[in-house]
Amino acid sequence: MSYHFEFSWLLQYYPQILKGILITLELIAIGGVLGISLGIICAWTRALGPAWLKPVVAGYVELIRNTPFLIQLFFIFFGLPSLGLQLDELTAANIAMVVNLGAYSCEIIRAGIQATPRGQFEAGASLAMTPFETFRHVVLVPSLQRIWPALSSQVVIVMLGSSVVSQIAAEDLTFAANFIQSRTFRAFEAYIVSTAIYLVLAILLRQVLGILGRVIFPGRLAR
Amino acid sequence: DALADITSRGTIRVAVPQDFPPFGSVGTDMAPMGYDIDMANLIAEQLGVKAELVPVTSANRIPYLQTNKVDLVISSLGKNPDREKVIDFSTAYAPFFNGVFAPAGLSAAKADDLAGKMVGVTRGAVEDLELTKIAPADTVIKRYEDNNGTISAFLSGQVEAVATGNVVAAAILAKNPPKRPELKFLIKNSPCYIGLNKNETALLEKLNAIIAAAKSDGKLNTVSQKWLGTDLPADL
Amino acid sequence: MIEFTTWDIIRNLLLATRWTVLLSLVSFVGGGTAGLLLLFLRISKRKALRGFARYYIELFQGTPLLMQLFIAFFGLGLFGIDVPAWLAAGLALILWTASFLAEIWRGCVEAVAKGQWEASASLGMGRFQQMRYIILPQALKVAIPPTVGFSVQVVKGTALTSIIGFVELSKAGTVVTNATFQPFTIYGLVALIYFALCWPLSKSSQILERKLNVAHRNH
Amino acid sequence: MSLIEITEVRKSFGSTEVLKGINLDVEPGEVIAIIGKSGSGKSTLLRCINGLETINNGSISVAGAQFIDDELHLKALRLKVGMIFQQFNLFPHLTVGGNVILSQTVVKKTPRPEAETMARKMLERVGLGHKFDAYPDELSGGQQQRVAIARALAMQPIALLCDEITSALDPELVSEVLAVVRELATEGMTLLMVTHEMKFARDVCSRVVFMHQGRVHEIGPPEGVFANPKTPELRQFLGVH
Amino acid sequence: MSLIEITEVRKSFGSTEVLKGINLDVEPGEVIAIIGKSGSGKSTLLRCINGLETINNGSISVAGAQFIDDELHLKALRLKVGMIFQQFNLFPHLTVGGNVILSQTVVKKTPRPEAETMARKMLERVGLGHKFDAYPDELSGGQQQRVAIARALAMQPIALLCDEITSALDPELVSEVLAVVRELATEGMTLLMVTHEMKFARDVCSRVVFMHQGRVHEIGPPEGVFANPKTPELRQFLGVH
Ligand SMILES: Nc1ncnc2c1ncn2[C@@H]1O[C@H](COP(=O)(O)OP(=O)(O)OP(=O)(O)O)[C@@H](O)[C@H]1O
Ligand SMILES: Nc1ncnc2c1ncn2[C@@H]1O[C@H](COP(=O)(O)OP(=O)(O)OP(=O)(O)O)[C@@H](O)[C@H]1O
Ligand SMILES: [Mg+2]
Ligand SMILES: [Mg+2]
Repeated sequence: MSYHFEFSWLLQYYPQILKGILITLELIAIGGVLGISLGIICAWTRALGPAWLKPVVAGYVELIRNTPFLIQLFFIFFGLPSLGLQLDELTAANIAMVVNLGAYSCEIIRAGIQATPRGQFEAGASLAMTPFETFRHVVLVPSLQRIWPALSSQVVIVMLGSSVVSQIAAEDLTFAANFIQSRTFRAFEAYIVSTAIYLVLAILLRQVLGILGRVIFPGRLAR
Repeated sequence: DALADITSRGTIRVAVPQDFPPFGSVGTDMAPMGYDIDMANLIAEQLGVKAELVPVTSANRIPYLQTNKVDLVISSLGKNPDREKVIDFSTAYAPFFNGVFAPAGLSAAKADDLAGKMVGVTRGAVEDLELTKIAPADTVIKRYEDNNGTISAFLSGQVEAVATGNVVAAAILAKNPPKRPELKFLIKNSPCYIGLNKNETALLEKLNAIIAAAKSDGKLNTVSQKWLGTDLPADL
Repeated sequence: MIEFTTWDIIRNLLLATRWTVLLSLVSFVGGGTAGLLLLFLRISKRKALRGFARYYIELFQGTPLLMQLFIAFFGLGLFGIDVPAWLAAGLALILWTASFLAEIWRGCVEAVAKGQWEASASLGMGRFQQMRYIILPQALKVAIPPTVGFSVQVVKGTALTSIIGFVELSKAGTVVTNATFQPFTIYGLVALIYFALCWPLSKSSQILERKLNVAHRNH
Repeated sequence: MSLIEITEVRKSFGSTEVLKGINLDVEPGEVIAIIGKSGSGKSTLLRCINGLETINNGSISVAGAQFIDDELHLKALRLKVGMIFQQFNLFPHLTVGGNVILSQTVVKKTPRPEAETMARKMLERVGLGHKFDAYPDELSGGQQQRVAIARALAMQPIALLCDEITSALDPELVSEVLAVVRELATEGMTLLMVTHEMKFARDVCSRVVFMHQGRVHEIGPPEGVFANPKTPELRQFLGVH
Repeated sequence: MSLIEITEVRKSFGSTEVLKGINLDVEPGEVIAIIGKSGSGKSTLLRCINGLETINNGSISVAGAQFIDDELHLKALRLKVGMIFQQFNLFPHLTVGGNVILSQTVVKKTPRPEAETMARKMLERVGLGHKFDAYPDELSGGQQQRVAIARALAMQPIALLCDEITSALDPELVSEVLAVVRELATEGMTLLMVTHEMKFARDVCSRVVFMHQGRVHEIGPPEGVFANPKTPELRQFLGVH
């Protein structure tokens, strides 16, 4: 092999990489928390909500799940300004993440709600809880617990997918890699380093979500 | 020896842009065209071989070269010391007049006036390298993946100004957009170079000879007239 | 500058869609085969094979597909192996698809009752025979909806092959945008074509799932 | 006026009529056993009283308030009538204490400390004070069912509906649950229970209702019903010839 | 030499020893009932004989061949010894006929027509010749269990292991399965069965094994074991005082 790997640029560019990692983490933290919250609201609507809202949510979910994330990102960043809504690239990226994860987690969480034994709804009802109170206090947590592994995987997938936000100049980890390679022409080194960091982030994220799951769901599920 | 390979193969493989008009874009049949493409054909012609054009992006053009998937990169490359450590550059083959453009309302006569302003550039392009050098520290430079991102960002108002080639700005103007980019100031005439792998002295010398010849016999000037609408500057 | 008519735009996008479809098919068929192999490793009795499959899946699910494509194309080139773009794209997509399908299918295999393994074992079947005649036919039924559902991700994933030079649908969108400066029309069309490709897949996955659930209740 | 008045109640699922005109009045403090073959409509009747099913015809009133199917009336009704299920239906994500506290704080807006005091009291009453912080899956079936009883009692209902609450239990665990119910009965709680425990029904209940094909086929004090079944259906059900 | 020789077999799951040195010789044609409390290791013993569990110590040999844990020996063993489970474990994606044919063609490489003839014969034998093309979920539990027996018999084993094969059946279906087993016994099949049907064990078996805490606690002909239990544990298990 004639190519000589050379990582000395790491010394000069590590602030960019650190910043990139932080922004990627910020994206997934905000996207994760708000996206799953949105997913819960949508899942409730689709499973138990008012009839007129169901098709609206269904349309949103189908639209997002069947088009590439990049195209959604472009519409939010380049398209919304023409409607008078100017967003900076980080906000746009965050919104795209939330909207994307919201649609995916909606479907996952809905499956969890539908797998809830009927008896849980009835027990809630017979204790005089309203349907919403039953959902909020009785159904929701076990449903999330049931689908937590699937949800965790989706969060990791969305985190890896977030690499395209660099296209609207959001300075995430991929942006850092591209920036460095555009200055130094050391694309291999830049991509290898960023790939390794993504792998570590993915593994860590999975671990953190696993631990988080054990903390927020202490009881075991009824079969 | 790359030059020998090229001659024995009978084709020269050249990485060209397809998202950077007028240096490289596509026609309605999706075939590449532009200054860089004409340059590639010119070189092939002079070498007596066929040109094989490989469309590339700013992210992958150098890996193509390094993994020997192409022989040359003619992709409006700018030069800097870091880059020179990795690949070799020919003499300049094209001028690049780049400047900062903005709507009429914004006043910026020189680089220092960009303080606190938001300027869009295409990541890794010549103007990115130059603007990064001369802009004041508190200028916010937004670097988009490709030219399209930069222009869209300008047109949608995501940035107040763009640094780009004047031909690019002219192309935007021709479309009669809501925001009309006006030249505020020229950054620097920083020409484009052909990139090739290190230690290919024979090829490099041959290239430089071809470029020099094309400059003197007016062929390069024709290309410039065709795509940039002006004569080659004398100092190139 | 050359003017693109609306028809030019649509024609070029549709031509590029052929690549999207072809790449999707290749990754799906190849990824399915490789995924099946990987599934066998993943549930093998041999610890080393299981471990290999686990790390493989961890690696391919834990890194961006974009980077995998880059490394498959250029990384091998660094070692002097000249991989043509179609092979690299196919390879990376297949390996990536396999890692997800193997994991999806493992869940389906584990959903088959333990008694089925034991009953077939006590009839003298070997592990491969058990898989072939008893477990897979039952797992297959459960596996169809999530598998079809995942194919949507594959279709969208092919967009990333532009990094190694494929002018498929989304790359064609970018290129045409650069020649026309009409991002909204073109990205709108691109989104529409993706939707037209993906939505039938999503929908059929949902319908299959519903059918299966009904079938289950009848048992 | 009776505590629970069930008048001409009819209930259909689709085209099959499951309750075909039920009349039953329950006085305060009565303990009523409902017996009958599988499919005779016992569970459906209890579920109608608790508003888990809407009736097609007739009326049900509890403590003078008629049952109307809107959120407000339903809530008022369910505050008066508790229900316990065959499958326990404890909330798996909450501790035993949490299970008993939850509906008090959510529905009655009882402040948390008071709700907790009440929860401890009710858990003591079913003999499970020491399991306050355990999760449901750490308990035996009998213990889970007793928690379910405590959870219902904590809402201070005036009547309790029990649907085969010992059927899902291993034989050795049945008696601990029945002991709790027996105590409730002696303390004067109004109870309507579907049960297959004939001996228990005979010992504890004031009246026995035999349901057959969606109707109250025979009704009376246990001595009468068990010793002198009048109809051939009840005789067959009891296995006396 | 006995048909099945079990010598000093020990089996642990993790740190708990479930079989603590089992010795048992079974002669050809013997019908042996294994009884004992839940958890005493009955199922584990059968599963060890069939190689579904690997033993930690001791030896098991069937028809002179010692049990070794590799695929080839396992297969040879399982061709000699069939097993029937409490949960039937029919293959739901195959017809009844398919269930009985499959292992013959796959394992023994019997040509399909012969395998089919054998399948029909065995299904006739358990009284289900007419269900050849039905799917398992169209059959009652008793019929399913009889198919499972036919499936095992089609492999022409020299012995059959039955683990509580009637426990998952509704009471009215138990007798049809036991009738089939009784017939097998009279035809001279060697049978090892875990069962709770004491009357059946008394009538049909040549010997009864009482297992207690992982050991063969008492063994003998049914008359002896049932009429004169020697150990207090067996007395307690049988409910005689
Ligand atoms: N949600 C429902 N939809 C349709 N039919 C139902 C529904 N619930 C009950 N039924 C039917 O109503 C009839 C009475 O059911 P119910 O559960 O009240 O009987 P039961 O007396 O409680 O029987 P068991 O002793 O088996 O619990 C049955 O035939 C049952 O199939
Ligand atoms: N796979 C296993 N892992 C761990 N422990 C096991 C396993 N299988 C069985 N055991 C334990 O081994 C002991 C004996 O189990 P076994 O199933 O042989 O009992 P059994 O006599 O068949 O009881 P039953 O009458 O309930 O079927 C039990 O304590 C059981 O918990
Ligand atoms: Mg019932
Ligand atoms: Mg057992």
